[in-house]
Amino acid sequence: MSAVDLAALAGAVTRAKARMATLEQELNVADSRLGDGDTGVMLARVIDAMAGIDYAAQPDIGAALSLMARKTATATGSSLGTLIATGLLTVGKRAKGEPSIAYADLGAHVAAVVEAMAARGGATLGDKTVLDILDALARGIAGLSDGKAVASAATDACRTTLAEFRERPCKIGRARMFAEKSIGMDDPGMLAVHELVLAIAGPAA
Amino acid sequence: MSAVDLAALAGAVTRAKARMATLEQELNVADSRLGDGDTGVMLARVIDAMAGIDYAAQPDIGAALSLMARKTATATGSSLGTLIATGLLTVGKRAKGEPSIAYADLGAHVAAVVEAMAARGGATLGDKTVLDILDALARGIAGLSDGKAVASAATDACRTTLAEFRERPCKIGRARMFAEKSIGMDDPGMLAVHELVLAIAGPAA
Amino acid sequence: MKKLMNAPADFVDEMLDGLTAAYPASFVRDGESRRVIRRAEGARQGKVGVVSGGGSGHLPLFTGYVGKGLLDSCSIGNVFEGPTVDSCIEAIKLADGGKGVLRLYGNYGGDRMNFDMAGEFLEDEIKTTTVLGTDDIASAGPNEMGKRRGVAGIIYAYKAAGAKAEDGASLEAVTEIAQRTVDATRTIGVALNPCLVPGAAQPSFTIGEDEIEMGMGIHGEPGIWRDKLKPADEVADEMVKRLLDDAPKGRGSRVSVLVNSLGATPLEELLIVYRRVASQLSAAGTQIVLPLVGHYATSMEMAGLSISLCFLDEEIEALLRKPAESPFWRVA
Amino acid sequence: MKKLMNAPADFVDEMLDGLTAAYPASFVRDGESRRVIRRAEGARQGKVGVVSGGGSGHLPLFTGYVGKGLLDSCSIGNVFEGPTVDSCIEAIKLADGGKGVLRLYGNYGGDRMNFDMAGEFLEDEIKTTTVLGTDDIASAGPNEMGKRRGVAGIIYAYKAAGAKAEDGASLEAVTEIAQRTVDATRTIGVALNPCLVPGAAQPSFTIGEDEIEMGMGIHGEPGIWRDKLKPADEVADEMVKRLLDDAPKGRGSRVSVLVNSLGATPLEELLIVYRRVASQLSAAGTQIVLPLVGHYATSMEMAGLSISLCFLDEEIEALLRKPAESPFWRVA
Ligand SMILES: Nc1ncnc2c1ncn2[C@@H]1O[C@H](COP(=O)(O)OP(=O)(O)O)[C@@H](O)[C@H]1O
Ligand SMILES: Nc1ncnc2c1ncn2[C@@H]1O[C@H](COP(=O)(O)OP(=O)(O)O)[C@@H](O)[C@H]1O
Ligand SMILES: [Mg+2]
Ligand SMILES: [Mg+2]
Ligand SMILES: [Mg+2]
Ligand SMILES: [Mg+2]
Repeated sequence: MSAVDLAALAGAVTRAKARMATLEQELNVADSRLGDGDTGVMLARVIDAMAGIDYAAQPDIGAALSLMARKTATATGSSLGTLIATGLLTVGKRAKGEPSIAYADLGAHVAAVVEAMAARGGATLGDKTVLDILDALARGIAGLSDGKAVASAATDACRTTLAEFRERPCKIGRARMFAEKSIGMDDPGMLAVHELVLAIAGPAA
Repeated sequence: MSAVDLAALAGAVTRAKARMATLEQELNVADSRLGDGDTGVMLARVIDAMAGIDYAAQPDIGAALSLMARKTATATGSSLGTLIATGLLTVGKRAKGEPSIAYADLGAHVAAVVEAMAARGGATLGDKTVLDILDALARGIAGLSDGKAVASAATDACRTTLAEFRERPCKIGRARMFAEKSIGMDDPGMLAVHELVLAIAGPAA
Repeated sequence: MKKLMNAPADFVDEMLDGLTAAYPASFVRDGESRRVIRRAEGARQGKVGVVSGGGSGHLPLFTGYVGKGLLDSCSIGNVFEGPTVDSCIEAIKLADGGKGVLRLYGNYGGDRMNFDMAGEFLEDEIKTTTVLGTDDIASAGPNEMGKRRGVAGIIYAYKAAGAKAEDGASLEAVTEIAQRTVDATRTIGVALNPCLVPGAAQPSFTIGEDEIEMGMGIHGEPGIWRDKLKPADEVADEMVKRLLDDAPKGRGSRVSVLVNSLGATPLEELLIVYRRVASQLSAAGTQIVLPLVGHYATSMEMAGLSISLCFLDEEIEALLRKPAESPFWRVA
Repeated sequence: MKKLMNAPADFVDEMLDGLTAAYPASFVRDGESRRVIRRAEGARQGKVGVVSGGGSGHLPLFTGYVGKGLLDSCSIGNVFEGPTVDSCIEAIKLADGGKGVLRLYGNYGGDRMNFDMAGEFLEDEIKTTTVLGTDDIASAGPNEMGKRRGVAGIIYAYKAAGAKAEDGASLEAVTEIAQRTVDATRTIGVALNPCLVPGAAQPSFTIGEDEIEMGMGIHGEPGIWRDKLKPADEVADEMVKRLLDDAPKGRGSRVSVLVNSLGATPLEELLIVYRRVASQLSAAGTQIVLPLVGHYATSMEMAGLSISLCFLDEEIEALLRKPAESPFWRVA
């Protein structure tokens, strides 16, 4: 397999949903240290909504991603949820009409997601948000076309970035006043990406 | 000593106040089972106010008792507090101008208190209230003129009455709906009289 | 249980200072006891006075309903204790406009004894009558209505009697409408968590982390049953059923509803319950007019709510619609 | 932490059903999303629209301030989540009277993104401007004012902008006064106990039985310090000092004060604190006008309170005094 098709997308959502069973609480705890403690509740609801989609019935991968964006936007107006919707819509538009997304193109799509999220949310790289981990992910998998290589590069990039940023202060959002206190803590959005990438790519890696 | 004079009254208040250190909480607990849980807080405040009186400076025992009534009425508007004020005022008027109250007359005074309290509060004997224990007390000490005899008759009457009424249902006030549930529980007002009589008469008995 | 307060003994006096500082145009603290709140403009000559009183810890009850079309004055006791006789005497005097004064307060022993004594002291000076709030259906059976405690529903009697007095009615007429409104009002409460009397070592009752108590009184007096927390609709249904089963004979089909927070229960939950109460009442062929949802009679930080129904006749409804003006209840 | 609710997923929708059932003359639930509350009478042609929105769990904020002289409509998110883009689009459309719409809401990431997107979707149809509530002085330093979170003090901007719009002012003028009012408003909160998001396994934070946290956000965002419970006067003094130290340059001597319960904290405690705030402000040569004490912006059953100061200029004061009409804030 050298591309993400509708079946692969459906599989990824299924694995993400399974991971949420325990990840929900872990994310809430991470967010309650720095923010308002709801990242997990929100994300579980969003992924539930995604899991309700009949992927096989979608005309193409772009349409499926746009529908995921729509479901997300209907399910929540939280920061992370809105950014996820923005990201999904971005790739959905880029892959409109395509049956699948080649692994080799994945990096560029994720880079476009980072750009769209930055434009929407106003954060910049280095602020310790989802942007940083997605940016590292995009760069890590750029050009790789082998499934296993993509999976292991993705998990490596996430692992390294989460660990690296853990020691840095948060610069945006609700933890701003406590920049120093946030040192040593994982940003809940980054943690979510890390855990979900591991859950999705793990079996493949 | 065959009478209650100002010094004896002061001593009784001192002993009552000392007893409140632990009795306050016991009465709150008893009242929270049947009522609103505040008998102890209220009574501690009332006895504190009584302890603030300079008894030696009072012209006579009647005046002292009337002043105690006044202090009580200023400190609280609770049921038991108001009944205590009523009772004190009753004896204060009866003993107006007297230097002391003879032990032999004590029973009649307490009987008058019961009558005044019943008129004010609308309860009747048998309802399981302070009235019942005071009534037993009045009858128990009626006519006795020896200090030791009064003390031991008083404590006996209180002990017997508290135990007897424990097995009966409350008929007035906040526990009315739960008449059966109140069986086996002490009425907080009766318990207060019992404990204070023991504390005051104990040393004499 | 934490409280933002200073010395517990100063709780009531500092609260009253705050009340008059925040609403100087509405409330004046008066009397030698300093435990009376009266209307800023004073008693109106030629109007029947309406006085209430009770223990502190129930704001906006009782004090907060002093105002045009409502109460003239209010005596204030310590937290959960009746008002002292002195404060009752002063409240009655301050409400007197020469046409007599109605004493309208909740049916509790201490309150009753002190208002009674106050009336006796003043009997040569001021003509007084008494109506007791007895709306709590959980506190005594229908065969002992007169022994029921007064809770949130008393505000309907304040409103009706206050409006009638404002209209220039006689003491007899004001008393009659107050009694009629009490007779037409039913309340039941449900408690989720207790409150703490300032200075007390413990809350007045304890309740399990997953339990509720139906019928509990506003001072934590024992209720009808204690059980696991249930869905709001189930709780609301039981409360409505109990209220309707207890409805006055020959009642009409129009009611006012009060869904009242006991303190900590937020507006979101009140509205969820109100929604269900409204649909149950409408299913029972009852029409709601003038609903009230919010903090009307609390027990400090107690969690839970009460539901009151005031079964309306034409006159009561008309009086409830008349203007009233207090910071906590305004009808334009 | 117990709640009278049904399925957690139905919490917001059932709350909104209750809101419209209780106040049908004030609020209509509208939009395909069913997550918009608008004035019952609809948008007025020729008037600038004022729209707000935000997560649920803060009643009466935000929805409760829809009404004459205040907001035209409001989009409503899930508990403590921003409103969805669809609900923001619908709220803006329903507020549009042909003269443009001000988006006036608290500075939170999700709210901002969704209101921004909504504005972009509608840019060919409706002219919109944005003012963000940024009154929480504990959420960012004075050098980063624009990054502060919006909390209870936003209601002053609702009032000023709402009154200005009612007067027929242009979108620019309404926007300007809203921004000016935000710039003139400072809030700080103190939390005693947490609240629970419906369905969540645990409260969003934990706090010791004898602790308070100064500066905590309305969703439980970390504050400035956590320490033992202190006397109310000491807490009030620190809050007032922090607010005055942060006051806008060149402020006048007149302020409005809002002492707001975060939910479970009862009116008695608010008044005790208000009393001290008033005396401290007066000692600082500041005159209080139009004080507000009560439940204005809550976090469900969270215990604690916030103090807001709105430093008045002539126009803001005049606008605060103009009529406003919602079930939760009425100025006659
Ligand atoms: N403006 C932003 N830009 C990029 N990422 C953001 C932004 N705001 C929030 N995030 C991400 O979202 C996470 C918080 O998500 P969530 O808890 O759902 O949002 P909320 O703050 O609305 O409660 C943060 O950990 C961060 O990674
Ligand atoms: N009407 C009454 N007649 C006689 N005793 C009464 C009456 N009401 C209350 N009491 C006594 O007072 C006690 C309760 O006192 P307290 O807790 O101070 O009153 P409250 O009911 O005002 O909280 C009861 O245990 C009972 O003995
Ligand atoms: Mg969050
Ligand atoms: Mg009691
Ligand atoms: Mg009591
Ligand atoms: Mg959130």
